[in-house]
Amino acid sequence: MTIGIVVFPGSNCDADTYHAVRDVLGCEAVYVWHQETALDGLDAVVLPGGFAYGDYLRAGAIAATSPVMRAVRRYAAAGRPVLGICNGFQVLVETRLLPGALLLNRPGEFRCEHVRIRVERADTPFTCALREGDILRLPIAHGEGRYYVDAETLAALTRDRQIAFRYCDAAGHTTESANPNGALDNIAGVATVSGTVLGLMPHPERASEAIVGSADGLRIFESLARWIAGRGVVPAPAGAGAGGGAAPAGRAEGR
Amino acid sequence: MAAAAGATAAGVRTVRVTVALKPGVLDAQGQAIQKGLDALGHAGVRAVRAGRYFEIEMQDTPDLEARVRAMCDGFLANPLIEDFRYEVL
Amino acid sequence: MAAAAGATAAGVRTVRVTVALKPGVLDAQGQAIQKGLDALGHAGVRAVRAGRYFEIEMQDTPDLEARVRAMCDGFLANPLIEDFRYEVL
Amino acid sequence: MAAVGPALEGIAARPLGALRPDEYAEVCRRLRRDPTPAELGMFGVMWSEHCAYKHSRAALRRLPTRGPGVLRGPGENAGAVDAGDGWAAVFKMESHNHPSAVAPFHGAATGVGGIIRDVLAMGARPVALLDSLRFGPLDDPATAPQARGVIAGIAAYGNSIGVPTVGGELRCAPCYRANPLVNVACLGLVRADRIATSRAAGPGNAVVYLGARTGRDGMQGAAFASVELSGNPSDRSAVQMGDPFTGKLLIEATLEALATGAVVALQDMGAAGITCALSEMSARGGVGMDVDIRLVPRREDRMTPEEVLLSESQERMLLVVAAGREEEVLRVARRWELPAVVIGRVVADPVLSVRDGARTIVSLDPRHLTDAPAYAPAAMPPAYLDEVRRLDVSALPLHDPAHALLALLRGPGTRSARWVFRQYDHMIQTNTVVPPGADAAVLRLKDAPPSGVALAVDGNGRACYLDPCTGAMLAVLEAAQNLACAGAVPAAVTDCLNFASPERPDVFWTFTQAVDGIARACDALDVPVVGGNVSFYNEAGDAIYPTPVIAMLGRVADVRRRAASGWLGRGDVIVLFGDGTPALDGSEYLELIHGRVAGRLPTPDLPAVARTIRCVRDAVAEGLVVSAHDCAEGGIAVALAECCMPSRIGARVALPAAGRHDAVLFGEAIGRVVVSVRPDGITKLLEFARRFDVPVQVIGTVGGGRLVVGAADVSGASTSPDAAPWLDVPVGILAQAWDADGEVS
Ligand SMILES: Nc1ncnc2c1ncn2[C@@H]1O[C@H](COP(=O)(O)OP(=O)(O)O)[C@@H](O)[C@H]1O
Ligand SMILES: [Mg+2]
Repeated sequence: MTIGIVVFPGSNCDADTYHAVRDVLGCEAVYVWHQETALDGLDAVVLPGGFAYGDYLRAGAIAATSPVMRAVRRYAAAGRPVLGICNGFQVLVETRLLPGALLLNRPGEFRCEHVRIRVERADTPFTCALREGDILRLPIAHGEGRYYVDAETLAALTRDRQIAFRYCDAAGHTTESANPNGALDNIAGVATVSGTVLGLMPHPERASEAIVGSADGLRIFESLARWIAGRGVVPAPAGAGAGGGAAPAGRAEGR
Repeated sequence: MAAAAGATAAGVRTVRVTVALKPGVLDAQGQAIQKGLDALGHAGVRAVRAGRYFEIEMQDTPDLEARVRAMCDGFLANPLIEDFRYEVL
Repeated sequence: MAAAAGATAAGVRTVRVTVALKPGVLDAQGQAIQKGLDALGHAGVRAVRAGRYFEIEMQDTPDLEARVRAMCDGFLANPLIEDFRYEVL
Repeated sequence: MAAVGPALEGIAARPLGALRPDEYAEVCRRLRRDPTPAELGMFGVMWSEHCAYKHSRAALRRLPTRGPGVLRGPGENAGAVDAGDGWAAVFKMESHNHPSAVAPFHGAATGVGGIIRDVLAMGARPVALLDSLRFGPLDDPATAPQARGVIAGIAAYGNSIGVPTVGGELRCAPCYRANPLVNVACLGLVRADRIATSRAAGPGNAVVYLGARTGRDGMQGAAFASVELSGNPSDRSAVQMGDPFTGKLLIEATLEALATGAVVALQDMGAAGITCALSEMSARGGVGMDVDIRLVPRREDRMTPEEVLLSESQERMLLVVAAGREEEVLRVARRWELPAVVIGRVVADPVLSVRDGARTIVSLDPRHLTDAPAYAPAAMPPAYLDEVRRLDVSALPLHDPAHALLALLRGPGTRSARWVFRQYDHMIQTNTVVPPGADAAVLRLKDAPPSGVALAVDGNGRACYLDPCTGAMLAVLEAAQNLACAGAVPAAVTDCLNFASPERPDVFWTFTQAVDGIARACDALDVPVVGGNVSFYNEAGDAIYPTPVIAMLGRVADVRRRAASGWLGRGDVIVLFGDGTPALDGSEYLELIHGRVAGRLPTPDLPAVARTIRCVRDAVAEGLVVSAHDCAEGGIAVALAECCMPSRIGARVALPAAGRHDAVLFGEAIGRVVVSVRPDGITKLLEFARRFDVPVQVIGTVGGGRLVVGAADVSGASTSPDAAPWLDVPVGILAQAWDADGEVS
C-alpha cells in the first residue's frame, strides 16, 4: 500500500504528511515531485499543505498549472483517491477537480488554531472509518480558506452530498462562531460526487498524535488505509462494519 | 510614462489588467482596508473593494486581445469570483 | 460599468487606484505568475509585474484628489517601494 | 593590481560607506594605499556597527559562553548546544528594528528570513521561531498599522517558509513609537557531527553563489542599521524585500547540498551581502578567494560591481564546494529551480580578490575587513536615574483591586497574545507539544523521543530603564522561570541588545550594566550565552528604554511529563513557590494604574531564585504538580487570573497581608511560581521543596467559577479568604477582559 505525497515548490506540509502516513499510520509513503507525469503504482495521492509557488496569485492557482496536476487529473478521472489538504484543497479547486473557490478568511488574516469539524459524509475513501455526525478536532492554518460557491452550485453540492465536512462547535452545531473563516454554510471540505476526490482546509496530518494536541486526524488516514486494503470497498453510509458494504462508485468507475 | 512603457521594445505592448471580486462576493480585504482608512481619519470613504493589478509586457500579435482574455479568464482571474478589466497601452 | 460606478449616489465618486512595485524592487509575485503563464503555454510574455488594485467610493469634495493622494501615500501604497496611480471616475 | 586612483571624489558623488575620517585613515594605513571605490564600500559596511560590533565587542566579552553542552559558541553564524541523542540545537536571535520602522511588513518579514538563514548556515534545519516585539501604545493611530504590519510580515514569511512561530512577547511603551523593536530568534536542529562551518578552506575549491538573484535591494542596509533614523527619505533605499517562497527552496536546496558532502563551508548573505560572506568566510578560514563579481546572477541590468558587492538582496547563500564536485551542488540547485553559479575559487594566500571580468576592483587581506577597530566609549550613569528611582509608595492612592485587575488584564503587556499568535502557524512540522499561550513553548524531538526542548523569550525595558543591571538579570531569570514551568533545564541563551546610541555615555553605561546583569544571572543559572546581536542607535525621536531581550532554550527529558499552564482539577491545592517580597517599584501596575514609571528595583537574590527555578523545574519534570505558572507583570493577582483562563475554573486564595493590598496583589518579585497540586500530592510536594531549601506556602484551592482573593491573616485560615475579600470576580469577566476575541486595542 503506497500513498504518494505531491511536492510542489513551496509545499511545506509534505514532510508532516509523510510522517503521519509512514511513521504513525504505518503505510508506505513516497514523495511525488511536481514535474512527475505519471502516478503509477500509487494507491492514493495526497496534495499536502503549504504555499505552492508562494501562493503568489490566488492560493493554488500557479500549482494548478504544474505537470503533476495533469497526471492527478487523469488519476482522479480513473476514480482513484485524491486528498487535498489546505493548500492541496486550494490546488484541487483551482484545477477544477473540485467546485468552488477559497477566499481570504473573513477576519482578513491568517488563522492557526484548533477547530472542530463534523463528518457529513462517511462513504468516501477518507471518511469510511468514521460515521456521519462524528466530530473531529483538527487544526487549521490558512489565510485563504473561506469556501465559496454560487447559490446554484451550493444547491447542487447539497443535493449530491458533496459537502464532506462542516465547521461545528463541541456539540456538533454548525454555528457562526464555530466557523473560523466565514466559509459558506460552514463548509470545511468538499468531495466529488463519487467521493474519491476530497479537499479540506483543516490539517489531519497535524492531528495524528495525541502528544501534539489531537489524534483525530489519523482517522482520516486510517479510513484511507482501510479503503485501500478493502480494495475500494467501504462500509455503507449507515455505519456498517469495516470492510463490508457497498462498493464505492468512484473506484468502480475506474476499473 | 504610459507611452514609454508601451514602447519598451519593438513589437512589445504593455497590458494593464485589474482583477476585482464580483459585486456579490464578500471582500474581507476591502473591508479591512476601509477600517484602516477610518482609523487613520480619512473621512467620507463609503466603500473599498480590493483586488489585484498586473502589468504585462507581451509580444504584439494581431490576436493580442484574445490572448490577454485567455490569460485573464481562469488564471489571472477566477471567473467564479472575480471580474477582470484590461487596457492595452 | 465605469459610468454606473461613478454615479452610485449623489456626491459619491468612484476612484480606481493601482499600486505597483517600483522598477527594480523584487517582485516575487510577478515572477511566479510569469512561470504560471509559461506553464499554461501563453507564449510571448516578456515580463509580469504584480500589484494591487482598489476601487474606492468616496464622498466628493473639492479636495478629492488631495484626499486620494493622502490615502495612497503611506497607507494604500508604501512610497519606499511602490508607485501608485489613480483615476477618478 | 589595477587599482583605481584615489577614490574620494567617488565617495562624495555617491557615498558608499559610513567611515569616519580616522577610520578612513586606518584603512589607508592597513592597505598602504587608498582603497578602491569597491574596497571603500566594503569597508563602509564591514566596519559599520552592525557588522563590526565596534562599540560592543569589549563589553560582550563579559558574557559566559562556555559550558559542557556548548558545541559552538559565539563567532560562527549561530551558536549550537547539545540537544541529546547526538542532536545539536542551533540557536540565534537577531533584530530587524530599523527596517521594520520604515517598512513594517517587509522589514519584519526579512528579519525572519535573515535569522532562519543564520541557522541554516550551521547546516541545521530551522524548526522554530520566537518573536519579541516592542511598539508604541497600540491605541496610537500610527502605531496600530505599524504593529499590524510587523505581525503580518512575520506571519507571511514564517508561515510560508514552514517554520512555526511558537512563542514571543509583545510590550508597549511610548519610547518605542518611532523605534519599534522586532527581534526574532530561530532554533534549528542538526546532527552534532554534521554542524557546518563558515570557514573557507582548500585552495582550488569553488566559491558557489546559491539563491535569489542580486538586485538593488537594501543597499547599505548594514550601515543603515547603524545610524539613527533621520526621517530622511534617502533612508529608504534600504528596504529589503523578502520572498519566503524562494527562502523555502533555499532551505531545501542548502540542506540537500550539504547532504552530498561536497560542501566545505557556507554562509548566508545577510547584512553587507556578498561582501560580508566573502570576507568573513576567507578570514575565518585563513585563506583568500578570487571571485569574478560579473558572474553573480543579477535581477537588474546595469548594476555596478559595487552595487553587487553591497546589495542585501535576500535568500542567498555562499558555499565553498570541494573542487571537482561542483556539479553535485549545481544539480541540487537546478532541481529546486534556484540560480547557482561558481563565481570563483579559494586561494591559499589570505588575499580576497574581486574581479569585474578582467579588471581587479578589490585586492586585500580579508582580515582587514573583518577586524574593524574597536572603541571603548565613555560610560556614565544617566542623569535621569536619581529622579525616576524616587517613589513614595505610601503617596499612591488605593484603587479597587477588581478594577485594577481587569485593567491589567486588558493591558498591552498582560492581555492574551492570542490575537498575535493565532496569525502565526505555530504547529507546522508537528513538533509543537505546548503551543504559544503558556510560559514556554515545548517542542518534541521527533528523532529522539521522548525528549524535547522548551523555548521562552523575555525582556523588560521598563525595569532596565530604572536599573539596567537588575532589569537584564530579570529578563534572564524570567526566561528561566518560564522554562521551569515547562520542566526544562536551561541549555543556552541568545540575546538581542537593543539600545540607543553607544556614543552617548549615559546610553553606553546602561549597555555595560545590562551586559553585566545578563552575565551574572547566566552565571547563577549556569547557562551559557551562545550568540546574539546588538542593535544600537534606536533613538528616532526618543531614545528607547535599554532593552536587552533574552531567548532561552531548555532541554526537556520527557515531553509527556508536563504541567498545565492553569488549573485542571477542582479541589486541587494552590501553592506559591519562592518568597520574594513583591514591590510596586517598576511594576506594570504602577505604570498602568498610576501612570508612573518609577522606583528602585530590589536586587534579585540570585542563589535563592536559582534554587526556586530548579525546584519548580524538577517538580514539573517529575510530575509532582498539575499546573505551574510564574508571577510576572501584574504580580500574583494576574498570575492567578491567568491560571483560571484555560479551563475557566476559579479559585479561592488567601495571601499573607503585609502592607498595602495593591502591593500584595500586583507587586512584582522575581522567583515566584504558582502551582496547583492534587490534594494527595501536597505532602510530597512540600517535602520536595524543603529538600531544595525553597520556601513554599499553601495559598488556596482550585474550584468554583470565581477568582476570590483575600488576606490570610484576616480570615485566620490560610486557604480561605475572608468574608470581605480584596477581589471576587467571575472567571468569565476575567476572560473577557483578557482576551476580547483578539481585536487590536
Ligand atoms: N508576539 C508574540 N508571538 C508569539 N507568541 C507570543 C507573542 N507574544 C506573546 N506570546 C505568547 O503568549 C504567552 C504569554 O506571553 P508573555 O506574557 O510574554 O509570557 P510570560 O509573561 O510568561 O513571559 C507566551 O506563550 C508567549 O509565547
Ligand atoms: Mg511566565
